[in-house]
Amino acid sequence: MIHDYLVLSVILFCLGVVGVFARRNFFTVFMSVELMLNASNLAFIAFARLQQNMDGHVLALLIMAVAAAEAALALAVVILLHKQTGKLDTNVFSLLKG
Amino acid sequence: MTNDFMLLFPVILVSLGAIGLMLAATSRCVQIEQAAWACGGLFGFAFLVQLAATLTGDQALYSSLFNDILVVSPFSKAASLVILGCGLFTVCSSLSYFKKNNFSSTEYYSLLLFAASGMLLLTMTRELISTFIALEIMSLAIYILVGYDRDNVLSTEAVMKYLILGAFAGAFLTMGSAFVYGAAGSTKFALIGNFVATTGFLSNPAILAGSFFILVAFLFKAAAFPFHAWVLDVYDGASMPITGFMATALKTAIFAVFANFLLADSGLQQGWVTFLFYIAILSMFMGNFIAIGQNSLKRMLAASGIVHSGYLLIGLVALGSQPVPGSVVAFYLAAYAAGTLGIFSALSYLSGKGEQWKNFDDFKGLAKTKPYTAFAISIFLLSMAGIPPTAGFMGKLYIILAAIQTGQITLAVLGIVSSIVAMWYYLRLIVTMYFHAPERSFAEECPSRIGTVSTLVLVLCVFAISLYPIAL
Amino acid sequence: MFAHLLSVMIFLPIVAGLILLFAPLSRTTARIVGFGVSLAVLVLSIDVYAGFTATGKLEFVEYIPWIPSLGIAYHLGIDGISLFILMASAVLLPMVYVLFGTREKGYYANLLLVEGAMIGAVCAADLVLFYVFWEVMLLPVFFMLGLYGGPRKIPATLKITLYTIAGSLLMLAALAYLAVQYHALTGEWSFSIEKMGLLDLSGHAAALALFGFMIAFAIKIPLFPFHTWLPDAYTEAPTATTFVLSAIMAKIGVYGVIRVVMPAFEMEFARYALFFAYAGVIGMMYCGLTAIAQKDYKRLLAFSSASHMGIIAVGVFSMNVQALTGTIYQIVAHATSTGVLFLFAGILEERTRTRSINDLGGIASQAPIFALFFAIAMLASVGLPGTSGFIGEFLIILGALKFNVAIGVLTGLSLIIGVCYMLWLFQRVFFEKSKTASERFKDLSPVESLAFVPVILLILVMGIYPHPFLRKIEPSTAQYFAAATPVVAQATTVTPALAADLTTEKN
Amino acid sequence: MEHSTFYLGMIPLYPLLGAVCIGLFHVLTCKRWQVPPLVYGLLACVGPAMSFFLALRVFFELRALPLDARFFTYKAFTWFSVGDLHLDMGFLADPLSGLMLLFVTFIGTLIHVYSIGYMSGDKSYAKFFAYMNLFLGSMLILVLGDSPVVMFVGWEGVGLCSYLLISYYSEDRDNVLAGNKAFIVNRIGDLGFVLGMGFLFWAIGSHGFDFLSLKANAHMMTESSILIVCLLLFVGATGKSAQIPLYVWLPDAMAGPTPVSALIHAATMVTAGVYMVARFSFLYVEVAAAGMIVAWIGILTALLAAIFGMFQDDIKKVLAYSTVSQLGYMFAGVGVTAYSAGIFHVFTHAFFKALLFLGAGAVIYVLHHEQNIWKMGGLKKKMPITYCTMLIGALALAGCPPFAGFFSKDEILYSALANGHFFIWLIGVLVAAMTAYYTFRMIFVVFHGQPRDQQAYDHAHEAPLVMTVPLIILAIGALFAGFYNLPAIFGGEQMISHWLAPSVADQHPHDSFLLEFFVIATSVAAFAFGLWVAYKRFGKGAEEPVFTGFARFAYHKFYVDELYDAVFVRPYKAIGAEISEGVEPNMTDAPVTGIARLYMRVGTLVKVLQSGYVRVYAIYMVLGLGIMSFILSQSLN
Repeated sequence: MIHDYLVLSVILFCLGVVGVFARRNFFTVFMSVELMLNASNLAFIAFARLQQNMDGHVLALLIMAVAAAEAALALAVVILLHKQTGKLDTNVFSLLKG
Repeated sequence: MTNDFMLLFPVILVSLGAIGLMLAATSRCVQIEQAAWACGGLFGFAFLVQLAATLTGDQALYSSLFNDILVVSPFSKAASLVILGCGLFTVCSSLSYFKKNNFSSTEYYSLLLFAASGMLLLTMTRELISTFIALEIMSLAIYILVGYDRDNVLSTEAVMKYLILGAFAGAFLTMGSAFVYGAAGSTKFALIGNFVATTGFLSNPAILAGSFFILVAFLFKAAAFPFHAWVLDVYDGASMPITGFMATALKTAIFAVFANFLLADSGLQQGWVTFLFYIAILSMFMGNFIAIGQNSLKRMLAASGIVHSGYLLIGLVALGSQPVPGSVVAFYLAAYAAGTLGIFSALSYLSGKGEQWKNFDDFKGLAKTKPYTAFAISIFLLSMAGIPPTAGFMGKLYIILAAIQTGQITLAVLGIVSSIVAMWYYLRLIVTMYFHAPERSFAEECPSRIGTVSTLVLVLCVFAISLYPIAL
Repeated sequence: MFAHLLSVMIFLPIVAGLILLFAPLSRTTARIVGFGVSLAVLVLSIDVYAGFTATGKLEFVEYIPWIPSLGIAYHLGIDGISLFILMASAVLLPMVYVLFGTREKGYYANLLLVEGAMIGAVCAADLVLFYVFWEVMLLPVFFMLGLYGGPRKIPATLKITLYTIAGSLLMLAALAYLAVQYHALTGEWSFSIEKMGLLDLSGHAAALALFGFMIAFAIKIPLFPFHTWLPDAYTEAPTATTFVLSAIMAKIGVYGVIRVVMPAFEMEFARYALFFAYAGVIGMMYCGLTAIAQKDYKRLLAFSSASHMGIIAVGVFSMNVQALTGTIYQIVAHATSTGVLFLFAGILEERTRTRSINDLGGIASQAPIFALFFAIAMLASVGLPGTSGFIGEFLIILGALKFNVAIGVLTGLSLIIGVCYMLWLFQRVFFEKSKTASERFKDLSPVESLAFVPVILLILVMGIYPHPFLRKIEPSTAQYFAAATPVVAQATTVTPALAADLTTEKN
Repeated sequence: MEHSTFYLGMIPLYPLLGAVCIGLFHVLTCKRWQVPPLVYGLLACVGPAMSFFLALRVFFELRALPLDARFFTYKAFTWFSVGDLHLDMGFLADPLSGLMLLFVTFIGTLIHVYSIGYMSGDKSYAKFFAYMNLFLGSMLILVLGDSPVVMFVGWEGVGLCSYLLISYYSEDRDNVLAGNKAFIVNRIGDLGFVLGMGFLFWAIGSHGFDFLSLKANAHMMTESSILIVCLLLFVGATGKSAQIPLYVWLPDAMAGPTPVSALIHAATMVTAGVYMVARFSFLYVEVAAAGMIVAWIGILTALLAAIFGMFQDDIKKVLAYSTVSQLGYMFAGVGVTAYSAGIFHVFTHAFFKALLFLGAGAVIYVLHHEQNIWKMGGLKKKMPITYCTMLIGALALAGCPPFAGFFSKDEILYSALANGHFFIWLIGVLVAAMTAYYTFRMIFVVFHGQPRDQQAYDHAHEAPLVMTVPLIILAIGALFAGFYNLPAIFGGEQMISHWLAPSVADQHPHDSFLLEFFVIATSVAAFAFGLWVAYKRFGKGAEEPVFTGFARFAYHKFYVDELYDAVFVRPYKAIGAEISEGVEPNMTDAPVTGIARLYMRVGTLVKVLQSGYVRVYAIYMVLGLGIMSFILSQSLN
């Protein structure tokens, strides 16, 4: 029972990971990161159930909050990027290298 | 409970200050300068308080507060001292930096304070939830600070990269802590430690994977080898003072929590020691090789930061042998912080408008026109290179001693070899500054008094730390 | 005589040097200050010399705990071995200020710094302190070489600096190893050089540590094949730097071997001694042969210096009291002969604006006094009896012969090799018809001559009446062979073999 | 001894002080005003004269001592003392050193006097006399030294002075090269000396390293070790005394001023080797083999040099080779353990060879530095005194009875034969004939016949008094020195042999009248034969011959110099050049530079990894993760 949740969360996590380096659009990349966070949320909840205590739930909530904050920041960055170059393709932003 | 607050006083001070400044920023009447001074003053005050606590405070090795969520240990005290000091000098260098670049505002300083409070928390956390929160408080503030120059494409790019990868790593942290929590049933390091001690480390895949993921997250923040790639670009994009702040305070905080995490139970530390071993070696050498090729000072320093993470990892590997756990790491962090901050505070007023001068060749013949600055920079470089009688040397000596004492002779020797390799790019700048004819008159920089003063103070620190090494 | 004499001798020049660096002063003032300070050091050193009673123990000891938790201390003291290097630096350095008057302020400041650092390295009785001074010693050289050096100075600077630091970092690892071993042995932390004598290390790790030390010292000495930084550095460096490097700094490498390596690694040292001795001999011949082919007299002298250092090294590794005493003596002799030759080379360069031997000639007739002094220093460096060079070289050959006949004979070859290139140099520069470059060569001014007279006298006195000097050295060196340490064991395993086939004495 | 021996130390000190005084005086005055040369000349003569008188005193004090304890020493101070090596700066006066002392100081003084005349008009006059005094001082240290090491001090000192004086006319490269050659070749010998001392010390030196205690402890040493030591020391001797294979420097050494050739390269320094062997006689008598080697090397050198001497056309070269040849005799003498005979020959040789050189010097002087005998001729009318004195010298050298050379040479030959070394004797006789031949070849060509260079002849005149007087005195010596050791057969009582007996370990053959008579007869015959041939060919003046075949080969000295040059000098230089051009940069230094270069290369390569694409960075992380977890899984099972 629990294991299915875990398997699911792991799958989600892996999807997120693949998304991060497979996709080039900033939005998509960031959504993949969010996906990973949610995967860990799922895991927390599942484990909380397993362990019969509330810490997991607490953490899940906190993670959501943090994710929201990060999202806000990310959007700000998106706006900046778009303002400056009009593009969101991460490959465009490789001025800093070498 | 009161005692707890007493011990937490610096953190509280800093975070309240942050909020206060943030509120103050809304009103027009507060000048940026005033904010800066306030911020600096706050850091200074907190520093003194912390110092007093360290010197006079109870010598109990661990005094845990909020039923074991946070712990104040000599190590954490030392680390927070370093962090507060970094904050102070960052403010100073920011002051001189913003004489040339005008994108500062009151929030800038409050964000500094936020980041600092996150770091301070991070040094004390003994529990996964609070670790995560502290980490994020710190990171979010830093993200913003990195991208603070909104009109600058580079800094935007930097923050973009940092944000993605940081969040990526953060996700690993959460996943890892999820697994660990799932296995051990608690998020407190101590209990996890007990669990590992009882059930064993390798037996439980959840613990294994979880601690593994957490490790990855830490290594990312510490910019250790396979997870180092972001550091050059981010440092390069961020503004000088922030780069300095990240290079020192952030690294301190991360290694503090890292050490706590590993200290909590020897089981984990033993389990990961082989990995840390290889990662340390790889970080040192890759860092060096990256640094050789760099022409930009900032990138060189970033790369050398990777190398120093390598050394600190040696310190973590040799954690067991230290009289006071983590003392070596803390000392090395202090030494490294002094040197790095010094260079960045010098660069803050040398790099000119929009950081137009940050390559090696831009500093040809600096010694002719600005002998004292050149001298100071040389001292900092020598400290980072670990030449006596600077602080860096003592740090290196301690690390080597600890490594050998734990029987990690290979590690010690490789560390030495890598520092030999590192000599070149530190000396390179000195050679450029002293032995080449000046190509431009460094007239346009007016070294703000505060900048020079802070640099000078840091020079003194470099020597003071080595000559009177606080017996941690 | 007052307390903390050594500390004063160390920090007076360093502080003065730093002040000079930062204070805006004219070069003449700097020169005068430098001269004054170095004279003061000289006076103090004479005080030390007078007060030194050769007991073989450390004297003038100062002990201030520095890092108690690790047993690191500010611990000074000198014995017969360090005394003479101390004296050499104290006596020789004042000359430089007299001879080279037209240099920058930083030049003199760095000279003061390096003097202090070298004295510190020699007086240090604590490994960490020794290391600190050892490294600090290099920095002024780095700056002098890079700032005031010849045309190809920067590559030379980087080479010597990186090379030397590489060595000393290895030493750092090695001394950390020593400390840890000591901690494991006694349970207390200490870096005191004396206490390291209690260790008798053996095994692979010890061998590694030994080589860590040896590489550091070999680079400094320099011992073949670690000498390749030397020709460039010596040639490009301003004269005073070359002088400091060859006359004193190289000796501190030897000193390190005697003081740190021999007592701590008795077993391993004895095992590898022969190997190192061969390195010394080969270096002696290699550099000696190379010298003959040089077109640049400074380069020639550089190689000759390296060649003589080879002999000194042999003396260290021959492991008997004659050789070791001879080594210390030769150290001073070499400082007063080869070092001084570098000063002459500097004068030559200043006045003829050339470093090529082929451009010179017939100086003997132009400048008799210069030629005379040069000749005396040269004869000392080829070890002619009646000069300081002979005593040391003779003792070393004697000792080497006892240690190993082959080594002894090869060491003896230095008698011939040295003479070949030196005479060649002397012929080309001082004899024959004078060339355009040397036609109007100005002889030493009275002041300059006066500056050289003490050294020249020292060369002769040390050659004719060495006993008082040796009497101060011998107790310290004899100590190494007093107890039945493996070194002695090793040494004595050789001796009977030799003695047996020499004498029919049955006892 | 109750009487003070302090003056023993003064003997070498006087000339040394003289040298220092002259040097300082010169250095201080040369800049300001011109000092008349005579001042230096006289100043220089003081030191040697004083030493000579002290030497006389030594001689008489020794005479006064009983035969068995006929020595006394003076220890100036402890020279150095390390471990069980203890050395005093001490001087030993015994019959051997006493005798050497006498004639070294005597001839030295004379030659100083002579030099006043010869060197007049030379620009760096003071330097010359300073060197001469320095030389004499070192020579006296050599003679008086009471331990091998002190002896070595003088040994090298005289080497140095010979170098300085050979390259005295330093404008000319050849002279300087000759000087270098002398110094380096001597150094090769000295290496032998030093190593010899080394072995000697480790054998018995710990019981005291002065000659007396060495002599006392010599019995402890094994045959083999004695042989080693003897041979090594003899290497030193061959260097100093120009024996095979190290004789090559002496002919070139004639580049120096003639008084130098007379004093250093004929009378005193070159005989130091013989003296040293005699000093160590207590070792050489222990092993016959050592003596044999010495003897054979000596006699062969004598032969070789005689052959060369027959074909030289430079008057000083003729004398130089005759010196080498005579030195060969001396070694033959000491080799066959007739030490007193050897020293006796040293003694007589000093007189007549100094005489010959000074005579030649006079000739050269009046002919304005013309040395080629084929440009001279018929000079006997012009300079009768020089002629007579040189004739005496020649007769002495050629071994014509009753001149000095005859007795000493005869003594050597006799003891060679008597000690059963037939072939050494035979070669000796042969060499005697050759000696007579080339000596008189020289005499005839230079003084008889018609002048070959008329114009030079016309300007020729008798040498000044200051030069001729020493000639005369020496001539007297050359005449009568031989009688000091008149063998029994002539009713003499071999004063010198008996005099030396306490300090050298002679092995006297039982005197047999018949044998001795035979030896004398043969050597006289040899002399007569050589003289006759020389007269036949050159007696009535002859033109410069053109050499062919063997003669040509000998004229070029068997091309030995060229051989050495090809075998030793050139390869040495070549190796040096090779190392500095090839090995140093390409092998020794290669690792260092190579590492540096590699390191830069890596630096540039690694830059590529920093591609700047954030995705790539993420991939690094994941890759690292993957690898680590792979390792982890490996470690798990």
